[in-house]
Amino acid sequence: MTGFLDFSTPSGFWDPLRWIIVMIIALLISYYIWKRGNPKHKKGEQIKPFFSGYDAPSPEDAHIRAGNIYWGFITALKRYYAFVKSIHTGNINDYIGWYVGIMALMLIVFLLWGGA
Amino acid sequence: MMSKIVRTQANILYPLILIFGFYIVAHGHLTPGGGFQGGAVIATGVALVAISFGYGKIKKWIKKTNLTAAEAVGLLSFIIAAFTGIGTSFFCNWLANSGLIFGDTVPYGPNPGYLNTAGLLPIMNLAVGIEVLGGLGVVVMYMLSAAKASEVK
Amino acid sequence: MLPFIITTIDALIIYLLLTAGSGDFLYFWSPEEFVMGIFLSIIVGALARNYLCHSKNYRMLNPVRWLKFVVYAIGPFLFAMAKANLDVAYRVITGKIRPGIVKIDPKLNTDFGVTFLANSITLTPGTLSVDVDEDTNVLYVHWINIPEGEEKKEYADIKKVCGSFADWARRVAE
Amino acid sequence: MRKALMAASLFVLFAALLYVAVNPSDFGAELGDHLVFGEPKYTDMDSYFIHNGQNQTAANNIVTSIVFDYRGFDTLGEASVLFTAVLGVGVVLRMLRGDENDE
Amino acid sequence: MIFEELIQVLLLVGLIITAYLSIRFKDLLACAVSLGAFSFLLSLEFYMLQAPDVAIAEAGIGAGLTTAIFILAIKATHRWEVET
Amino acid sequence: MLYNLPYITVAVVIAIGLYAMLYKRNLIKIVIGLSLIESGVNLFLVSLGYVQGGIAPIYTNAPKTEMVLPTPQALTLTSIVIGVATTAMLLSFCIVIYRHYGTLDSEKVRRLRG
Amino acid sequence: MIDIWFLTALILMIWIALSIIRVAAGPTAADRVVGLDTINTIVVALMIILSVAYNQLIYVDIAIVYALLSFVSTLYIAKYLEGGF
Amino acid sequence: MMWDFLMHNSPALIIAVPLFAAFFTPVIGRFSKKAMYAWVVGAMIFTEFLVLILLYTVYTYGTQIYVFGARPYSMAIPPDSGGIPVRIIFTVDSMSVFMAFIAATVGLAGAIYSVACEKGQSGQEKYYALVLLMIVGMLGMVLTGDMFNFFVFLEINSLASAALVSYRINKGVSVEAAFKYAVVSAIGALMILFAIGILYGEYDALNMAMIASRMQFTTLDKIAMALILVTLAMKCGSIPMHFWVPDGYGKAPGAISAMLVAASQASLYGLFRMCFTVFGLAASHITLGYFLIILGLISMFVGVTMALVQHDIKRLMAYHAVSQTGYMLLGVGVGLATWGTPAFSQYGFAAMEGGIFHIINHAMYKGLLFLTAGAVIYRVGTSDLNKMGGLAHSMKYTTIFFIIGALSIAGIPPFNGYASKLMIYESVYQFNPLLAVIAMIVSILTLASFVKVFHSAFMGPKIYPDVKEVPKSMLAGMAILTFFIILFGIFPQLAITYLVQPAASALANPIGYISRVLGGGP
Amino acid sequence: MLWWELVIYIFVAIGLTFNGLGVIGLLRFPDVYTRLHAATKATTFGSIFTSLAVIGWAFAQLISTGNSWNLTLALHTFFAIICLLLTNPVGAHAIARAAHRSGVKPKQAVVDRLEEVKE
Repeated sequence: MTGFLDFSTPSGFWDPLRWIIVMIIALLISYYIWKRGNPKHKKGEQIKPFFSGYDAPSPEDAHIRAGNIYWGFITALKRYYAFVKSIHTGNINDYIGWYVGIMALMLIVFLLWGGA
Repeated sequence: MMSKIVRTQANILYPLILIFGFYIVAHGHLTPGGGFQGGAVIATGVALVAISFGYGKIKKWIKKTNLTAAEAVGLLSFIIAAFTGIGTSFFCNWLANSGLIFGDTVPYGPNPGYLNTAGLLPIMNLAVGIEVLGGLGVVVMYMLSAAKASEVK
Repeated sequence: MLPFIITTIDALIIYLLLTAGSGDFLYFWSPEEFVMGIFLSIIVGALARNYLCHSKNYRMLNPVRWLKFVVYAIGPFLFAMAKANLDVAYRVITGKIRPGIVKIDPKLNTDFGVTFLANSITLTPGTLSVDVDEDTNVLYVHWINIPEGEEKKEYADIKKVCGSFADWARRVAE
Repeated sequence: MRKALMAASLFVLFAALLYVAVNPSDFGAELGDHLVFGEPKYTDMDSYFIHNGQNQTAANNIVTSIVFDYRGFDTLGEASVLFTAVLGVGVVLRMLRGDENDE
Repeated sequence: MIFEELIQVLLLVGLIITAYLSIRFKDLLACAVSLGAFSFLLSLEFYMLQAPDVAIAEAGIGAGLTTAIFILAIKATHRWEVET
Repeated sequence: MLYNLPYITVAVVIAIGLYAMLYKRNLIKIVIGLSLIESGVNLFLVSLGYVQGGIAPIYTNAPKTEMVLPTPQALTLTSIVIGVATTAMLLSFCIVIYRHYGTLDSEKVRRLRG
Repeated sequence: MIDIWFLTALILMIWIALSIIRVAAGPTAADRVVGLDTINTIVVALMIILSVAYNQLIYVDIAIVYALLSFVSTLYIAKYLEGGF
Repeated sequence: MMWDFLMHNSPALIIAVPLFAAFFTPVIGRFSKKAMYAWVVGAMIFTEFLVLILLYTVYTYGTQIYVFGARPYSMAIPPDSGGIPVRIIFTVDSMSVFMAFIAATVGLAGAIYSVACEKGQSGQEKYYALVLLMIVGMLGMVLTGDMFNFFVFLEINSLASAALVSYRINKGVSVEAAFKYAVVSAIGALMILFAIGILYGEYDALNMAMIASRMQFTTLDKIAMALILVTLAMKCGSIPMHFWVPDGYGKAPGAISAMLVAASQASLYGLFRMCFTVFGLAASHITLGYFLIILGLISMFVGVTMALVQHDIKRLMAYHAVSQTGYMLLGVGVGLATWGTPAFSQYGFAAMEGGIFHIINHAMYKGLLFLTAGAVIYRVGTSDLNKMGGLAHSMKYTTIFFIIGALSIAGIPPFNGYASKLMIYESVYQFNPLLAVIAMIVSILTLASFVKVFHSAFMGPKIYPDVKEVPKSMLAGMAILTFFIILFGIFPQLAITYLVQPAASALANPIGYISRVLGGGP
Repeated sequence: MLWWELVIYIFVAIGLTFNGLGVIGLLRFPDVYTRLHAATKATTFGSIFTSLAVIGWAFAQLISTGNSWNLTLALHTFFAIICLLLTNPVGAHAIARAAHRSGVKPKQAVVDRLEEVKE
């Protein structure tokens, strides 16, 4: 039952409009839940978070910089990254070398298995 | 600035190279040559006077803006000449064998060559000649200015 | 205006030289070639007038000078050139050279004259113009076989260096 | 390592280029068609140009008639390449005039 | 036509030699000179292959202007291949 | 009997150019290598069109014999002008790089990496 | 007659090949330029000879272009050696 | 009358109008800057209009051909030539016009965006002329049906792109990037020219259809195929020949990065065209297909993992461009590998559709992301993510556009990235489940890295207090691309029906292409 | 053998000889200046003579066949000679001057007046 706006995929269809309708309904429900919250709460009156007795860090310090995001992921893949970064030398000879190398490889591949 | 002898000789050679370049451009449809080759010859003439007089002097005589303008004019006339055939198709050589300017017919086979033939081709040759003259000339001038700047530094 | 006309006519002559034999107009040229030649010559004249007539010196317009030039070219010049080549052949085969750079003062005033002389010197026996003084037109000449005693002098003997060329240069160009 | 790999690939490419130039089938091997200097295999397009170019474009120089008529569009593109290069040189060397600007 | 082919053989050998020379020298100016010689010989080769249009273009653009541009670029940068 | 010799020259010249581009560390040397490759390709195109005993495809005052193929010559013309355009641009890049980096060594001209 | 022209051209070509030695060997850049200049001059002669050998007079134009333009690259190199632009 | 004229001559006019505008731009720029902006934007709008006309024509009447210089314009084969095309022929099938639409749209957005973004720079008339020439290069590459013409437009595209990459002489770094790009693309173009020479020497033809119909697939053809395909794969930025992509994309001005995406995709089009039309009838589909699939897989994975660790905003996005190119290669590669087998109609065609749909989606959202990155750099003055923060407070519209682009690239419904990715997943899953899993992992990592960008650039405390919203023309440039993202996101079937499906079927039907040119079929 | 053929042979022989001498001189001489002597003078002279042979051939053809394009051939060859004569000495002068300025000393020189001036 694919209509005009339905988007037929290899194993079914996908209707963005229905998805949007569902999303809007979900948003309405969440808005309703949010509305049921405590209306008397005001900013600045809340209790400060407790950091083992230390002061809470300022927003500037708490903001994680880009270089530190996904530190764990990168550390886990350390050897992979060491390899990949060693490839990206930034040397123009290497750029051409990769190009010529792949071309040589593909020449061999196409000469061996290229024909129909 | 090179020596006096080179400068004087460049002065003598410059109109010679120019007229020879224009000869090549104008006879592009008869003899070897054409817009690119003739334009390159003329640009080499510009390079000749540029090197013999030095950049400091030549930049007052041969202005980069003029060369750029020549290039733009050549390209515009080329594309307009190509565009005039749009009634049938883009780049249609409607002027050939039409009896108008450059519109004579040629007999088949070897012949001494007649200037008044080939339709749009001589016009395009001229346009491309002006374009290449401007383009290569301005490249040489830019490079000279770079060399001069390194000299100053 | 005069430079423009000179350059235009100059260019036209060269153009007609290049296209001679193209038709039967005036026995040699077809009318289209003539029209095209004039058109292109005017362009060249407009572009190159400040170069050909850079020195603002119109001495070379005199036909007598052209005649002298032709006489010079097929007379002393060709002879000297042949001599020069035999000389070079001799030097090449035997390897006898005694080179050095000497100074000559041809006492020429115009740029064209000194260019003329320098080119003649370069193409003729045993000499090669290396440098020229911008103000005094003194030529520095590389001489492949300096005669004994000539290197002591401040100015080399102009007759020994280039024969009668300086006179011819003066006759043609000044 | 890096240089050795480069040398190997350069060698393979050179072998391919040599294959284009010298075909083993000249020496008896069965490896298919190849180019022969001086004897092109098909010439139909070019003989069309040679035989009809003079009539159709009224130009004696067939190369010019190809450059400006049959393949005139290439020439337009090629003139644009020159224009591009001139603009590129101008853009790059404009720093020599002193108006350098940072991002 | 043996002479013509001998000329071509010599010419092609000369082309290879100048091409090799133009990357061999440490002096970039010498490389530019060799490249100029290569271009001129290439122009002659085009001439021999009956391509006069290409020969003119190569003589004018390839040999004249490219050499000039190379020399100007070397002037604006550095003459020797390995900088000390 | 000029057995495919131009093609072999083409192969050698292109290999020399590629060698320069792969192994030479000076940027201008790399541009020279590129220029060599371009010349090699031009020579290849022109020699493709050669016909044994042919003359140039120009009818002006031509003797009546076979003609060489004109299309490769037209292509080569285009290719030559493209080559000079590329060379000019690359050399101007080299000039600016030298002014900012003070070097043309490809081992040192690599601030962009990683 | 044709063979004579080709023979002449062949000998000129041998001279060119010899001049390449100077381009390769010349100790200073100026020597190489002299070699280049020699090559150019001989090539002009060779082109004129070949145009007769091929019986194609229009080929002489190439020789003229060559003679005019080879000079320019020589001048550029000389200018470099001289210094100052 | 006018309509007929435009309809018939639109393939020529699409090239002629921007070229004419480019040649005239320096002249106008000398007199008035404002007139130049109007001229450039007007030319781009007119080009877009012509592309739309061509789109309509091709969709209605089928493949169009335009023969330059022939009388009349539609006569591909002169009657006395014995059945060979002698002139340059523009063969515009649905795939070509699809790519032309992308190029013109991104070019229009880039031109409008540049008006404000490059206001302070010198040499603007050169900049705009180069922009127009670059668009000409892209359009010519995708519309032409002639090998050598393809090479010429490839050169225009490469040189103009390289010159534009170096436009901001940023302490030489951008010139370094431009040098690398120019060298690599120049050598690639020369190799393509060499391959064209081989093909010409064998078959004495330059027309793609003619070469395809005469193809005997000797060893020389295999060499030519390797040269052409590897070069085009390099030009479209697939790993491991992608090194110029982060440099070039990362250092170009904002609008140019967006247009470079479209330029790469023109090369991608060339790759597909060569694979399917020129060599497709003779070569082994399996080898070619796996060539594309493996390149695509490596590109996807390495690209996205390299993107994760970058802290330069544009370099990060450039690695994402590499990664997203992998999706297209994967989709079309699966289609190519199954071409001619029953599996093609089951899922191979759908994979091709997905890959091709991803091209337009990628051009739109990656273009949008580059434009937002350019906007951020325009206001902040640095491209280092470590020094940014809190821009959402002051650049609200840019933030919204960035969110839309980021969600779209990560494949979050209802944006367009989701639609094409869904197609690719489902069809590739049937081919080989592992590929689909890798594609999904890559998608997740993409989302992760854009969360990183969003967090460090737009969230957090205000570091730059005096930053304002970017000028209106920059927002207009972004809005054009956003419009298409939302349009194709909410109505994907629209794009599939009118753009993607005809394109994919045109690509998969080389016989039709050849017979259209050589005069057999419609 | 006609007389004009003989003339042409002689011209060609002279040209080849002098070109060869120039090249040998180019290879044998010790420094730039002396090499320039050989290269400029001898090759210019030799090239002129081979070209003169061509001109002679062209005129002979013109007389025997009456084709006007032989005149064109002769004139173009003449023009090429003029170009050679105009460019070659100046090129040699430029090289010599540049070599001297770049510090190449003339070998075996007995006197160098230019060096004295430069100080």
